[in-house]
Amino acid sequence: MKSAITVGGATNWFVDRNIFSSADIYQQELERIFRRAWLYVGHESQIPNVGDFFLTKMGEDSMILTRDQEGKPRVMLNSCRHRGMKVCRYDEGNTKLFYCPYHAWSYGLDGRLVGLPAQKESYDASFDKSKWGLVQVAQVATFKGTIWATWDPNAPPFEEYLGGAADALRVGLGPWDAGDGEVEVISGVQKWIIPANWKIVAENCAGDTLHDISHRSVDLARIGPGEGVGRRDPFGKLYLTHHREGHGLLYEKFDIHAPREHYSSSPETAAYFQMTWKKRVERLGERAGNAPVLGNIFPSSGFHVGQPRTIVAAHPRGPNETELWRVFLVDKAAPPAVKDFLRRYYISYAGPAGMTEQDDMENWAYATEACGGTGRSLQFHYGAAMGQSHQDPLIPGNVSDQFWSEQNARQLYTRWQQFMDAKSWDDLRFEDAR
Amino acid sequence: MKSAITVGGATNWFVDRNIFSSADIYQQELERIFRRAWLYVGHESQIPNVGDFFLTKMGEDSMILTRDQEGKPRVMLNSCRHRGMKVCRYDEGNTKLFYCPYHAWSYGLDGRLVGLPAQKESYDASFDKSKWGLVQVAQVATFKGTIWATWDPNAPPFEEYLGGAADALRVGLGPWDAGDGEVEVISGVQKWIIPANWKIVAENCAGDTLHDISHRSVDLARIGPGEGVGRRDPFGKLYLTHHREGHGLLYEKFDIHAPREHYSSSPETAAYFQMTWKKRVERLGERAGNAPVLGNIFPSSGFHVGQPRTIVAAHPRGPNETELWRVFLVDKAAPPAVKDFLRRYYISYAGPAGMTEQDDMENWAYATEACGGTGRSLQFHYGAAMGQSHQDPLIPGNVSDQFWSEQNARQLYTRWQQFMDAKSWDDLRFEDAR
Amino acid sequence: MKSAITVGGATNWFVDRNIFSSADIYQQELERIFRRAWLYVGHESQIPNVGDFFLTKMGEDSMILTRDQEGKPRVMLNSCRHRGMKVCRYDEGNTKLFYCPYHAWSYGLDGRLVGLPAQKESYDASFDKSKWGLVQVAQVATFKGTIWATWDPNAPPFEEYLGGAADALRVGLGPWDAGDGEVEVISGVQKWIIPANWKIVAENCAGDTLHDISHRSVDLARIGPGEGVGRRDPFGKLYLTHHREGHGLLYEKFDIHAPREHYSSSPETAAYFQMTWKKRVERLGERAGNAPVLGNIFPSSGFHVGQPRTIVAAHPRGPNETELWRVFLVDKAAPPAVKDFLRRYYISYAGPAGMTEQDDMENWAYATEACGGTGRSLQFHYGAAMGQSHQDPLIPGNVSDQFWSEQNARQLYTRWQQFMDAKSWDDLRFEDAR
Amino acid sequence: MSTPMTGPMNGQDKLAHLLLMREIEDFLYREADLLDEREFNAWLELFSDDIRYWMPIRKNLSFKNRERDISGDHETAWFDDNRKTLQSRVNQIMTGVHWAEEPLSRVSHLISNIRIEGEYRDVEGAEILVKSHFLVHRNRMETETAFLAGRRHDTLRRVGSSFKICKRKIIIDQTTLTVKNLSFFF
Amino acid sequence: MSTPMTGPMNGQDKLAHLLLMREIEDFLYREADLLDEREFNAWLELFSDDIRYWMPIRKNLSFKNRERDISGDHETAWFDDNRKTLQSRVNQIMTGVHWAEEPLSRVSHLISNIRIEGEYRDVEGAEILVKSHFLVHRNRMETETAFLAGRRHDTLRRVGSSFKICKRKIIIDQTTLTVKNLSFFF
Amino acid sequence: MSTPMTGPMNGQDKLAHLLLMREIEDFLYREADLLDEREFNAWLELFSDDIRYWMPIRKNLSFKNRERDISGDHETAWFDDNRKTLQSRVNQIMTGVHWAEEPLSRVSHLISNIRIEGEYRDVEGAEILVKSHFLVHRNRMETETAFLAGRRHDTLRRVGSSFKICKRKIIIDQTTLTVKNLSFFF
Ligand code: FES
Ligand code: FES
Ligand code: FES
Ligand SMILES: [Fe+3]
Ligand SMILES: [Fe+3]
Ligand SMILES: [Fe+3]
Repeated sequence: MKSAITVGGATNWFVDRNIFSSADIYQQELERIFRRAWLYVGHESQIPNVGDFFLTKMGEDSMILTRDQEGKPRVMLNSCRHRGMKVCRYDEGNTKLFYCPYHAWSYGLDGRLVGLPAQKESYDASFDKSKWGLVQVAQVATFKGTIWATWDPNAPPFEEYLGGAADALRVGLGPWDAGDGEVEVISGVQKWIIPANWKIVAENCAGDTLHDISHRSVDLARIGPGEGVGRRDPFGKLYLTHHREGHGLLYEKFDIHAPREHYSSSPETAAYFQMTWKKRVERLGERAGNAPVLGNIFPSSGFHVGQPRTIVAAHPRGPNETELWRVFLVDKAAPPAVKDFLRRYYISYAGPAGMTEQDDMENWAYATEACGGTGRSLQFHYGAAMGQSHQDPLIPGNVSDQFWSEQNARQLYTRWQQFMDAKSWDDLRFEDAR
Repeated sequence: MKSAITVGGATNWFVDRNIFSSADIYQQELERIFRRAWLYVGHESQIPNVGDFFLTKMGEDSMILTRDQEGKPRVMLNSCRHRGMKVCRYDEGNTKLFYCPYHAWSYGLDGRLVGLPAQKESYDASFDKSKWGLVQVAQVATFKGTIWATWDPNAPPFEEYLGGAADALRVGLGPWDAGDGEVEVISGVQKWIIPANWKIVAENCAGDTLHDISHRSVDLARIGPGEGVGRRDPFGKLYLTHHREGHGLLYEKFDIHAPREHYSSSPETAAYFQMTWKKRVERLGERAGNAPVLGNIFPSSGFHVGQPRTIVAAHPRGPNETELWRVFLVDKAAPPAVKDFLRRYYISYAGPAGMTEQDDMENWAYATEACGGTGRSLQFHYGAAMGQSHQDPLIPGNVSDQFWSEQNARQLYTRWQQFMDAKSWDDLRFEDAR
Repeated sequence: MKSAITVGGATNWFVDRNIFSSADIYQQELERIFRRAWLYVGHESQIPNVGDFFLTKMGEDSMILTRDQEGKPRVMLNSCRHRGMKVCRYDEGNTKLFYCPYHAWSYGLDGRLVGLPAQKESYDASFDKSKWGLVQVAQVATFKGTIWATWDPNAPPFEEYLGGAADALRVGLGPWDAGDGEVEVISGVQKWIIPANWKIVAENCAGDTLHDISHRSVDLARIGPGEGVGRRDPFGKLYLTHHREGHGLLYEKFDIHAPREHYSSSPETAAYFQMTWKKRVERLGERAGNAPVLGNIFPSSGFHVGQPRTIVAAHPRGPNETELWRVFLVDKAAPPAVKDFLRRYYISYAGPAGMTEQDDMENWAYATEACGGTGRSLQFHYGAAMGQSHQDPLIPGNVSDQFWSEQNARQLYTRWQQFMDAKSWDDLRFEDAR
Repeated sequence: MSTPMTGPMNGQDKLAHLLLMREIEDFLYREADLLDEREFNAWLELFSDDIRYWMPIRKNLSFKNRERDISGDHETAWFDDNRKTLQSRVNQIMTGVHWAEEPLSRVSHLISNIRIEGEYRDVEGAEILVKSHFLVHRNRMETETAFLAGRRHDTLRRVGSSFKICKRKIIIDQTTLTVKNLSFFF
Repeated sequence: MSTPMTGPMNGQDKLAHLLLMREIEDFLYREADLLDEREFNAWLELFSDDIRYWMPIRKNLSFKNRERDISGDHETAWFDDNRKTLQSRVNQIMTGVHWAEEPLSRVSHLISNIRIEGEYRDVEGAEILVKSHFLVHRNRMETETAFLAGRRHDTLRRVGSSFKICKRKIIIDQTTLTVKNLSFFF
Repeated sequence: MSTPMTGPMNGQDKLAHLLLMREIEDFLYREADLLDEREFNAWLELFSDDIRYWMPIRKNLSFKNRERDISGDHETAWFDDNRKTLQSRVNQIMTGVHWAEEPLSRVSHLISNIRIEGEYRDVEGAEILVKSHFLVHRNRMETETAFLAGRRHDTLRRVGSSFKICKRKIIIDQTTLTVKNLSFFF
């Protein structure tokens, strides 16, 4: 396709609005991006035991995430091979079999076709059941509790795919004390549908520092977890960084010796944070003062590390619609009162009733709408702080000199264009990363 | 078009899922199938008198079925020739004229334009009213009380179109005693819209024996008309049969000398059934033991002969939506109590509140959904009991050896492919049938 | 494109129904008609002061109509140049700035980009703010209080565009006494969405005399402003007239010496009408007896002069949907009781609760529906009173000999076809009008 | 809780108040049934001769102007009927050629949240302000469907053993109506 | 306002009438909760053995035939259940393999406009005609959603300190149902 | 029918019960009006300081797990507010720059099926469990529209001549929300 990106002088970096409204481009995205990329599908804590399953999504498809007899996570298309019926219709549970309600084909935890009425009578010996199991993804990976999958057998291994973003996930998805403890999903998933293109969500998750001002209402209303703060406890100095693989992140740097008084409105939480913070510093030393804040793993798996601690998958549903699935994470070892305080804070911040995310969604929705009508022939502007990045010894990636930069969005669309143009992963892998 | 059917070895008979989701293929179906085939449009008992009318559908179109001055059924597009307004907006009634509310053109029962305001002032003498009547179908046929129509002047006569399925309709649409009495529609039509492709409905009506197991809930709940039965009184031995014309049917064979205790939970109905059954045996002898049970007349006119006695037309409304119109039939001569018992049983079985059909529709809906997304590149499997049919002296068509066979669905899609590929009826008629 | 118009003999003038249902043709209309033509966008009385703004529409786009510092009306696309967000989300108000909620770009009343967070830090000196103002229409015009705009810099000046229809607007949009007084919009706009193609609305506004009969219910119910009248006070003799520019109008001629007893059910209104009528005759003499009644300015800006006095803009929303915006007008100098009586009469006549317009909309909706399905291959008939027009000294344009004529609709579609075929305004302007 | 204007309620007052509430509910539910059963002329009888039947339009305005987002007395409205125009509406339907209602819509009026606003006296000719919420469902032809929700402020005038509605203000939530017409009542 | 058949109401009658109204409301709201909380067998207990649970179909007919636009006693209906078939419906759900309700729908029954039609006597075995309006919301699986609105005519029979519903006529507004099934109750 | 805990009702008890029901209805309808009229701070006054304002999420589970399809006390929810966070929500709206509510939504709360669950004592500080159903309609900007239906379990605490809501559990029917946000109240 013709490039959707126009780059001119020092402040000219434009993206065609029609990639946010065209039905044709959307169909191509499903093929070229969502069937090639690694996608977040769930968390190990959601399927701790053999036979546990959890319904998830990849692109527009309903997928079964389950733990098979060998304890391995499996990701399979939730559609009977006979006539397509959903073989799993429960959001979660534990089972031995996925049983199709239509004509009773049944499948094992590993997706194999195990039962088939009238097999002897009606199917020739040539019928090879092993070929008619549930459709499986090509690769599954786990990473610090999270589970990822890709349809593409030629996609690189997940860590290669992450590239320099692995550090942020490794740190960000672990417990607060940086130890070996587990992090778990608070039971339940917030699922909701918004009238916005998925890329606008992704660009936000990748670190859209300029929209900070849109959250003035929560800053004024002081919804944060500390006395007197706005919507969050204060950050250190913030840095955007991005990776050629398309991922965008935000890090903070701060003085590990300075006092930190986070979560001051909940004494238990503040105490837990002090305790874990101390351990973290013991373990990491100065590196504890370089922390990932949030980020987006290409194409549209977003995460926040702390306030709130959450993962959001933006599942496409057409050019103008996205289904958001959001989970919240807590240290498994945290006291119940701490978990509860955090849970309440998190859902008051993010999700459809999240006071902060509400204002984001308003902007995403009408930015998307503006890509129809006359908007089809216009462009969005991504020219803030072009060409101003550096390398940092403690923050992987291309670190922006400027906080007010659109470099992460530029990298997102650059990578997006590469995926759209590529014939296969051969065109997308980085030689030096293999 | 590229064939949607893939046939390989002895159990390999696949249909591309995308024919159930593609908007393009759907548009072609409207042209190549619904404007060529004979479609069920109503029943004579719905328009007994001159001037009676009944609104019906063909494909997506609203059609007027009426009885003209000569007593002939007419089938006409419900759209004024002037600016398209519906000239009939009542589901049923009796009239002398179809009067257009917009500019008052009016049409006779035979569709002729009879009134036109300002005709003298504003229309030249060259205006030929005879050319501006309502658009009429090419052919109308009646068959055992049912009325059928086709848009195609080159379609073969209806009985040729039926081919070997005529027998099933002739027997199945007549009264229970196989005599000359009339069968009538119970007043009113159940109309409802389901999120399923019309072909999935058709394939069910054509005899999908394998889905019997999906009705376990009604079998357990014993909703049938006899004491202790599941959802129906017991059948004899069941046989699928199909015809090259695309029709699929199910027959039963049973010993006419064995006692039959149907409808045991309603003494009047049981008695009426015994009485008519006796007459039927007197009239038909051994042939009474070979009875059609249900079937589908290509493309999507389905019928059940007994439990329940009903006709359903599956009107397409897009690739993912079908409008079902279901009527129920009773012997005109049956006592009121019998009619009432049957009516209640029928609607508890079929229709949107029908306990049996509810489970069907659930499967149809999600089978259809599975044809989007990744499903677009997958196929459905129709390989049960391939190549296992025989001829039977009393059951017309290709009779399956196996009850658990998908032969009727295979014939449906084979004929579907022929219609989609054919340039005209010249490519579709069977030479030996003319 | 292939012409959608078929012209044969003396009563053969047909338009393809598919131009009312095709999504492709609709997209072309947005480009070739709604981005070229002059469109009604509002009334000066809606933005009397500097900084007043009023949200309006052109085609599918949300547009800001505002009065800039110089007192000039401005018409600008309501979409931030950064990432598209709506910069104005209020139907009306007064402001100094249009402030974007997303990243806080802000724009002046003239659309210029005036504020931009982090401009110094993140935007190179090369960033030229003057290029990133709100997108402006090419031309704005005011005419007797009404405001019009076009996207096309090559469109002719508005009065040239009006051609012979200027007379009707000049007279029709002025006060009843034909003096210099102002006419004002009654505060508020009726906005509603109907399932009809915009052209069917336009054709009605252009003078569809033949549909008079469709309003029999209001004529019977006598909803008019005079005792004993049907839906309006009696007209004089009515004449259709149209202009090559695509506009269609209806005029009436009457004897200025005959007594006029309009608005007899409201004494104040009747008195006000008598008073202004007298002044009008004094001012215009015999010409007062030649008055525009209603009309459509191509493509879809309709107006009624008297009963009711109203302007309606038919904004397209897809082939099957139109958003109607209707305002009502009164003499600014009329006494409050008169304004109130008229306001109540107007909204009981037109708008979604307007007893007359309700029946129109019913016909428009089902005429539109009839252009799908089999309708795609049919045509509408516009053959009434072909070739029967003359010139009139007091009525500009081609005046129909016949009241029951479809000449205005024919001209609408003729001009529509010219717009659809034209490469630019070069193909559309009339040499003699420049 | 609304109270009669007679000061603190004694037992008899309380009973009277409860009976009045029931009477009002019964009146408004019966009214809804008359509409849904298409007894339009009987429905009209429930209105006084000086009825103002009024549905203003709504606007999107800024926070500080939020109280003006319901159009005012002399501004554009959806309905602003008096007895005569209401009667015309009914007459129009009864002609049988009011195409927007031919065939008739099938309508359900769900009335809820009925309460008296302010103090009241229940004597002949006195007026009581009654607030309620509505959900009106309209279905017609094949699949035309609309749900319209909002609030009503009714002024009921005591007339003998019943009431007359002498003012009805209907506050709907929609600005741009997504229903093609308002050929039914609220 | 509906009145007992005992002639003009005295104070005690009035209190009794008000209590009866509350009792009916409470009964119908509890019924709705039993459904929404999926206590189907307990719900069934509210019906008499001779229950007719009936939902006729609707038609588009001309103005002059408007009163026939609800199908009649012996015509096609959506539901026309007796106690036995109602029990079958419940049993079917309780099998856990009724796929149209597996997983179960999430349903809310909003019942409003409750009133007694006509005069009544509240004695053992006596029947009271109670009219109400309903809005039934059904949501299931991911995004399957339906709102169905209409009216109910219930005949309540006094049985001890409670009622049995012995006839329920459900009048919906839709002709062509836009919901794929009616696997839930009204 | 719900009864006071004082044993069989005498005439005075009955009247008190009826008055209490009316008082509860009036309270909840007034509450709805405060929201719909955007008197958010006045609305907040109806809640106690220890309020739990809670809307769990829903799940699709198998028949045998159906009772767990409402998320639990310590699971993810849509809302789980206390007095402070509720106040923040109101404050956010009042800033005039809460874009999701600027311009403000136009909302109607239809509250129905109000009944007391269980026995109760109506004395100072006592708590009464009140169940109701809701239909919340939200319309904003041009055509953004949502209808959300469900049930509420409110615990009302008697405080003087009025109540404070000290617990509100909101059970909605949707699993996947089809509305872009929940920037309004239930
Ligand atoms: S669709 Fe699964 S068994 Fe047939
Ligand atoms: S559309 Fe029928 S007369 Fe004009
Ligand atoms: S979209 Fe307007 S400032 Fe970013
Ligand atoms: Fe944000
Ligand atoms: Fe079946
Ligand atoms: Fe008209």
